[in-house]
Amino acid sequence: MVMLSGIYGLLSASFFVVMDAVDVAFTEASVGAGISTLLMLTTITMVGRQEEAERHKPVLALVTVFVTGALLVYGTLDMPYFGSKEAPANLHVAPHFINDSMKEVGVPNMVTAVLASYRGFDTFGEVAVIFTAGVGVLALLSVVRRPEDDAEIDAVNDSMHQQHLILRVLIKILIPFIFLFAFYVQFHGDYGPGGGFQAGVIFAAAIILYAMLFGLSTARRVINQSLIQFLSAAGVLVYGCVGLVSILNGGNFLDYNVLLSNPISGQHLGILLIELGVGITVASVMILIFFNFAGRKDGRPNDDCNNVNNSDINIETRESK
Amino acid sequence: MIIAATLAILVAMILAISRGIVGPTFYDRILAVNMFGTKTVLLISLLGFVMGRPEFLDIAMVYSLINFVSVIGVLHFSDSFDTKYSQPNYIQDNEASKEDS
Amino acid sequence: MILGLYNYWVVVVLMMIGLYIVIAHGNLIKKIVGLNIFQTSVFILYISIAKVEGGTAPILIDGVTQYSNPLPHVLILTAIVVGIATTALGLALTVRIKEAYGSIEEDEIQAKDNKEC
Amino acid sequence: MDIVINISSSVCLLLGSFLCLTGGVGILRFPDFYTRMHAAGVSDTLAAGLILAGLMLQIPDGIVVLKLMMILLMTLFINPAASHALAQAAMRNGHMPVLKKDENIEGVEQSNP
Repeated sequence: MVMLSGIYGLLSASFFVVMDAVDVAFTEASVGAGISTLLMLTTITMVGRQEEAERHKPVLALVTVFVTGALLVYGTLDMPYFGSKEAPANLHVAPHFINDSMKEVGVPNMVTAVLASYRGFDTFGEVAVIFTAGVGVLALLSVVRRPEDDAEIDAVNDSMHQQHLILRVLIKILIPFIFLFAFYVQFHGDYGPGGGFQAGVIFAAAIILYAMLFGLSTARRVINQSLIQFLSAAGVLVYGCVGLVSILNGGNFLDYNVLLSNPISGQHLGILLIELGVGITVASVMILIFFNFAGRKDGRPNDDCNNVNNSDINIETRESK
Repeated sequence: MIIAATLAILVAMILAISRGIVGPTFYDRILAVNMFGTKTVLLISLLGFVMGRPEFLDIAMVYSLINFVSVIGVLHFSDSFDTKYSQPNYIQDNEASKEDS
Repeated sequence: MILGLYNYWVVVVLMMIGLYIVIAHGNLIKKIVGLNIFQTSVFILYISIAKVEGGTAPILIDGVTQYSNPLPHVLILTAIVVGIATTALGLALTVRIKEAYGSIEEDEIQAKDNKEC
Repeated sequence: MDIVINISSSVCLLLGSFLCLTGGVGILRFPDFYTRMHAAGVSDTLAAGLILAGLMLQIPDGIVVLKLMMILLMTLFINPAASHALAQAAMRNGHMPVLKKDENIEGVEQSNP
């Protein structure tokens, strides 16, 4: 089931490519296919795979779904045709963004221009939401790093070394390039697809890869948990501070024109700083979420949920018989 | 020529998906997903050429990376619940080899 | 041509699949999967609205005047990342519910709640 | 010179798509997991290489060729490693190849449909 949801993520990303939404495809590629599958899988290993055989009220649910669906399809009859230029969504602000963003912001990637400059305040809110979600996961699942971890690391490392040898060597080679690519995506976001959100997720993916192959405790020794917590707040703060500085310079909140004497280079600087803040927050929140999920799984080997887990039968293989 | 390659890849993707749905084992599904991911990378690069916008290549690169991460992740986490409960008919055949590992 | 509306129908079908999963399954993880499918259908709705016939990706290059609408792309880009963050929060809640109640089936959780009251 | 490049690119693309198709048929028709993995892994890597090489020949732009090279390198690194990890995990968890057809019902069903 989860594997198919992974395919679903891949498919929807290729769909976005066909629809010309390069940036969205980029994000969906990194998030939908990778991180969400991993999180689902971690949770499933924690809570067990059993499910009640009988559905509750499938008839009622089906009726509801069909009625709602029919109403929605009826509602679409008044919608503009697919790909039409006269659709209301394409008439009001979009031509302004397309025609004037180069003059006003000076960034060829319109998505970045709209994201960081025209709708900067909105994006600030989104980053705050991500930060809050990270704090929520931390509050729900946080595990204390035990002192005996250090002693265990070597033992775990030895036992895992044989089976992961090839992968480990490969990862050691690949990780610097992944980081390099993440930085490229981060700072090339003005000119091509990319930006803070995508770069943050790629960065987190590299660290998650490392944590999976070298063990969570090793990864935690490399990247301190309190450092990540600090960074996830610092990213939001960087974003907010850019806004405050622009107020101090006499503009509106997040009005980058006043950051430097030349409005265009002010915009460039503002967008760069803001994408940096976004990237730091997204990367550290993703790492934080993963560490806490995986730590929860490793940290409580003997409690109830694992016993339940051991006693149930693998649904997927049973179905396939 | 590019169009032909795109079509071939689409057909291969459909075949891989049907293997992913049919199963029968967990590993078959992972294999299908892995193959699907590789095909998607190729598809995106080809689409970039079809549409004349080479920006798509960045996405293809991210894809190959994330595909790897998710396959490794799935294997990593599947170990914890699949070690003891693989298919019964395989267990009977291979008691000895399991004890070795 | 009424077939020109097919993008909305795809969205409606996906949305209803998601809704059905959320309503009909008692398993909390399946509910989250359903919510994710629902969410993706909304993404597809926005992106398909943004597509303009003959337009290309909204990155300025010389010699092209027709671009897709960048605004929905921005909205969805942030929505995807926020979506994964909220999904993670939901999964974390599921894990805690499992630890507290020993089950992630809606009915069993309610039954336990009623017994304690 | 142009014609040579065009023809070689076409040959690469066609060979690549042919391999893609064979890989797809292989993953669907082979009897057990390891043979399927052989079909998927081998044909995937070569097909990816050929298609990317064909694309590289088509475009003179430097940065695009560089990106394609990076994708090719990633594929060459990652694909065999993923296959290796998959096979090893399957083996470690007691999932053995089908050696004789009459031992395993599934294998018979799928090899003689």
